[in-house]
Amino acid sequence: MTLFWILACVTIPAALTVILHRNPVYSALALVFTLFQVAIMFVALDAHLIAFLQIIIYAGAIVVLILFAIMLLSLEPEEPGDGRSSLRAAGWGAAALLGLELVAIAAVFPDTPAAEKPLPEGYGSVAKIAERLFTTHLLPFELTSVLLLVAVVGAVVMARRRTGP
Amino acid sequence: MEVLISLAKVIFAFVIVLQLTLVLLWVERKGSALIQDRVGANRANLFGGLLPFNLGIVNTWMADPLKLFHKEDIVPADADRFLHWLAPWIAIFPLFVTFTVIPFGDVLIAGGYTINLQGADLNLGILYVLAMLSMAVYGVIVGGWASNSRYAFLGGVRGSAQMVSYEIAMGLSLVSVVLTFGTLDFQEIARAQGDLLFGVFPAWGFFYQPLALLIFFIAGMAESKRAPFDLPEAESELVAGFYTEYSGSKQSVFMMADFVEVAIVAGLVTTLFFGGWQVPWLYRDGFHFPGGFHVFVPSLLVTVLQVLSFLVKLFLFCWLQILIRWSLPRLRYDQLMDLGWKRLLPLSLANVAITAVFVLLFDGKTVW
Amino acid sequence: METELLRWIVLLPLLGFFAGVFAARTNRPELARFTGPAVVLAAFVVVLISVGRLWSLPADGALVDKMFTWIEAGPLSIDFTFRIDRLTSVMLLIITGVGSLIHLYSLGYMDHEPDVARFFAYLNLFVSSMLILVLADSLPVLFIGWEGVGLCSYLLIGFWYKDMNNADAGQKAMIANRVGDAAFLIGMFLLFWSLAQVGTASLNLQSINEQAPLLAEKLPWVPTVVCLLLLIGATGKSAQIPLYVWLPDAMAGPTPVSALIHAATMVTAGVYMIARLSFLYVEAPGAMDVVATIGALTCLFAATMAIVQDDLKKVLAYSTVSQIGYMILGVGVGAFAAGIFHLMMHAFFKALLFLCAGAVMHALHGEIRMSHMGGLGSKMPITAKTFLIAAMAIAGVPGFAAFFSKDMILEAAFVSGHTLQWALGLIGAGFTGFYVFRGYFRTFTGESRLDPEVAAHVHEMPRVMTVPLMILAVLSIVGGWIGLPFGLLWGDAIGHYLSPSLATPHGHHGHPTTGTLLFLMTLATAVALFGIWWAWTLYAKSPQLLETVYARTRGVYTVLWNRYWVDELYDTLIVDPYKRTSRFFWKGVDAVFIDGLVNGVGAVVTWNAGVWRRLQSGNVSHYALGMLAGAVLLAGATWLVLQN
Amino acid sequence: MTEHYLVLAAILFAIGGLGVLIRRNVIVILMSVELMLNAVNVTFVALARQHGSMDGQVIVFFVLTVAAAEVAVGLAIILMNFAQRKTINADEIRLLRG
Repeated sequence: MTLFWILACVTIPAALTVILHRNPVYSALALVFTLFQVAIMFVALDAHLIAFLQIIIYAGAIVVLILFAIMLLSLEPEEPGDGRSSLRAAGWGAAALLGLELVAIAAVFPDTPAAEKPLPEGYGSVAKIAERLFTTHLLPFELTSVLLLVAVVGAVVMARRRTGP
Repeated sequence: MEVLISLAKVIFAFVIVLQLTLVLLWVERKGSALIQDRVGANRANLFGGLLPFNLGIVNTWMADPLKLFHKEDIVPADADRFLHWLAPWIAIFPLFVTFTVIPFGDVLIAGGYTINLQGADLNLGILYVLAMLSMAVYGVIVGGWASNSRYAFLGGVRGSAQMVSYEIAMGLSLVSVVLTFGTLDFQEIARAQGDLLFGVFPAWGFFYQPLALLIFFIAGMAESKRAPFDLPEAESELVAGFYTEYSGSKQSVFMMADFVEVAIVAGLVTTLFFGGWQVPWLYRDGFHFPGGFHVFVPSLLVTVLQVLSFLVKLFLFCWLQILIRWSLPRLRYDQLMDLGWKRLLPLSLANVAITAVFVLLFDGKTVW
Repeated sequence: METELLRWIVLLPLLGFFAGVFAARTNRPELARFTGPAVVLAAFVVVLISVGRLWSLPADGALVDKMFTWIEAGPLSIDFTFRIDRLTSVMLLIITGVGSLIHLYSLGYMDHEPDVARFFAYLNLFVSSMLILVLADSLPVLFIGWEGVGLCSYLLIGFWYKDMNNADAGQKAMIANRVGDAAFLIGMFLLFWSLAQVGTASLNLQSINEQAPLLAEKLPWVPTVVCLLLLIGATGKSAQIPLYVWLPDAMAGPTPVSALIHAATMVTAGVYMIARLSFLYVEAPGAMDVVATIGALTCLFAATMAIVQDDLKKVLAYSTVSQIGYMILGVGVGAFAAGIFHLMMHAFFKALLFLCAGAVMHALHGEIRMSHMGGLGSKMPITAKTFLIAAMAIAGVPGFAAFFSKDMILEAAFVSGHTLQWALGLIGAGFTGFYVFRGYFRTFTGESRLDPEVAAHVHEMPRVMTVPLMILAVLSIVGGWIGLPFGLLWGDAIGHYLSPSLATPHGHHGHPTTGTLLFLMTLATAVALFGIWWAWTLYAKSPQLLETVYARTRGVYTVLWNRYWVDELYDTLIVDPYKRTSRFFWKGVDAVFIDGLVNGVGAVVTWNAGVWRRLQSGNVSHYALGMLAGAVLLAGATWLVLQN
Repeated sequence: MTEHYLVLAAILFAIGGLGVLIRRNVIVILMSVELMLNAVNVTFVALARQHGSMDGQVIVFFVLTVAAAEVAVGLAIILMNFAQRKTINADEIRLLRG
């Protein structure tokens, strides 16, 4: 439980930094930090494999790409609030409302028995997850490979320097 | 007591790394001198020149660090001061914690305790290593960006692109190793290599996965950004790459990160492909040579031998990397990318496929 | 008995098909020249092994190979199963045995054909489909083969598709078969529906045969309707009245194709199907009478057309229609075994006739008009002798194949009281003797009417072509001895062999006396010999008579020469109205009504979009706000629901 | 325990949504979307643990893959857009307005 409170106290400011910091590089680094915290949450929730994948894929690859893009574009820090104050206000309002509602739902969520069931043997292990992945979820798994291929081809085609007309 | 033992193990792993960086610093200077037919570090000397020769140990182990840590820390104008300070620590922290999962010996049974000689026994060790190594890229890219210098920035971008690219081939080569041994746990992999092939040879990973060894070693060297893959810090083009604007202790931390990475690559190669702490034909109760010849060795001594064996192999592979660094010319950037994406990646993919077929054919058993 | 052997009978030719496609794609004719005949021979060997195993079982035993469940939907459950019983074993031996001989013959016949790989690929696919047809354990699986052979027939008729006539002939076959297949499908659906009413819903052949009496008892009209619908299917595939028109045109294909598909195997599928469902057919005596009548009519009708044809292959084509008419007559009068017996004999002598015709064509560089032949016997002795044997076999010269089989059918027709049909068949027998010997004399004897240039190159065929001819010739002689009359020696061996697989018709007709049988046999033989004698008189002994006969029968001749104008009749009755209706639907319904509908929908959508597009500001944040607002509403609703 | 994580995930999700709304930098918007995805992932893993079922973790695996594909394509679009129009301001990218 202590771990949770520490995580909560660190994650929320980090997440706020992501969306509020004017310098996108800081946003990205804060995002990495947030993702790390989420990975630790996964470990605490007995999802070790997912935690490592989170770090390898999200922190190790995705955010690096984002950071790359930010640096290549050499962006100036964003000046706060010019001419879209109504949208900002609406955004704050909607997000706050949504957050409140979700918290309220989580608090009254019916399907949360007080005593936790003991976890099955090998819960969250590579073998068990792989078993689910290659039996019950085989079709989506195969489809992800198609998705990735499409994404790779799409990204390459778009990012390629145009030659000719 | 348990906590103390764990702490001792982590500290031991940590000490190995720190000491190794010092030794490597010395080897790098004196060894390169040897390779290039120079004298090398020979100024400061202990005992006022009582010895007939100077190994340069004082230079490299005391004078250099002292100098580095006392130099003025210069932060360029317009640099992002916070990130400039943060970058070296981002670079070195994941590397330090990586070494804790590499086992340096089998279990030690002493005083009623069974101690697993491994900093932290994690059953997803290989994933952990991949995760931590993928974090190291942030030090480079943030350091390069925060310096507000073109050289540094270019070095940072080069470095991160290089590391992200080679991570893939590295991860895939590890996949075939994982397929071969059927586990992600370093200690189990090391133990599995205690078997014998044909009853004679030690069943080291490199017999099963020579191609993976090659790919992993090359990719590992590229990950540590050392020659011939030192594009991010290419002196002749980028001054010193991503740490051009670093000086003093911060710069020394970056250098240390390099050496730690060398040590990690050596440690991984040792553990995955060369039996880790295994000594050929040495078991808990002594040597069993092929042909039924048996020599008794006390259990404690066995452990000592194992740790020694690990350290010797570790050092050998560190030396091999330094040797390569001082022998081979630097690649061009397009050659680097070419090697990573068009050679190593397809090769490692093919290796995974072939390994998978073999594992299926032999029912996951190492029947050779 | 369960065995996994049977699937290989089908798979081997299928593999040959794929090899052939590969060879055609990569231009390696040698590969197809090897695999094409080899796989069929291999299939023949597997068939021999399987039949050997079948013979070690009790008489009503069967070999079964269940591969997988093909369709599983509610009460409908169809297994993809192959099954060999005694009836199937006869068919298998014919298909793979005669098929192997024809494949070997094709090696020589298609020697100069550049596209030989495609030829063998189609031929193998055909063999594979035909084997599925006879091995099938249920009607839908049988239908796969049924359609497969139709497809291959289409492909092979139009093999030389660069000539428009050949392509048209292929289409004609396809369309005529479609009509029959539609009826077949309706019959199959009706059968399934009615079985679901009275018993176990199933399309398994065994199950259908077992439930046939029950069906006839509960829903008496069903067996008759189903049998008639299936009969229409059979008339399409087996070229009977009214759907026979495609077969004479089908001679456009290479001659080995005519031998294999349009003589020995595919066209007999209808006969096989009726025999297979004999237990159902015997429950529908009315339908049986229709079957017998159609068979007898076709038999005579086609034989009359055969006597005037100039094209040797067309003679044989009409002869095939006529001979299948005998088989249909046989199964129609309840003599299923006799029908299958004649089917088997026909496979031997008709394949032989076609192969001889092919040899002649090959020697004359594609010339097939008999008015341009004559006197070939001396130059092609083996071909001439084997043709003569086949002609004697088909005409029913005593001791030869059709003497026994055709006689058995006519006997059964007479004995079962189908006197009219018997008479038609009897007259047909006379015509048979006439047209086939007319063909023989015009081709192989008398004066040579060849082009001198062509005549110089006439030569006997190579071994690879003559050996199959000789084997078939031997079979045409001795084949008939498996069904001897009057209990001579082993008696009616084929009938006894097939009896466990076939039904016996209801109603007892009593055993005819030996004297009656002897009289019938003598009569049939006399009629046939009269036909032969008449052909000999007109075409060999005194050709000058021909002019006189021709002058006296000019009217009849014109009718026959124009094939009773049946094709023209079909054009007027069906094709032209169909074209006019299509044109109306195109110009009237499609262009005005449907296009207007489509364009109208488009116009409405365009107008509507013009109204709603104002919502799209193009700004991502606005969309995101909309999404988030939706999420807020949803979450609020969820919360309210959960609270209560 | 599970409720706590669910609440935390809800807050993270709201923060991500807020980021999408108030920022104009497309890349930051992309990062905010990643935050939202992660919030959902936490929910999945927490509930998976609650029920002792691994399907929640498997779904996270798929989310990771989708996120990787999304970022690769998204960044390519952003870079190409920047190369042609010299902007990554979401307010200025509105070619698709009706």
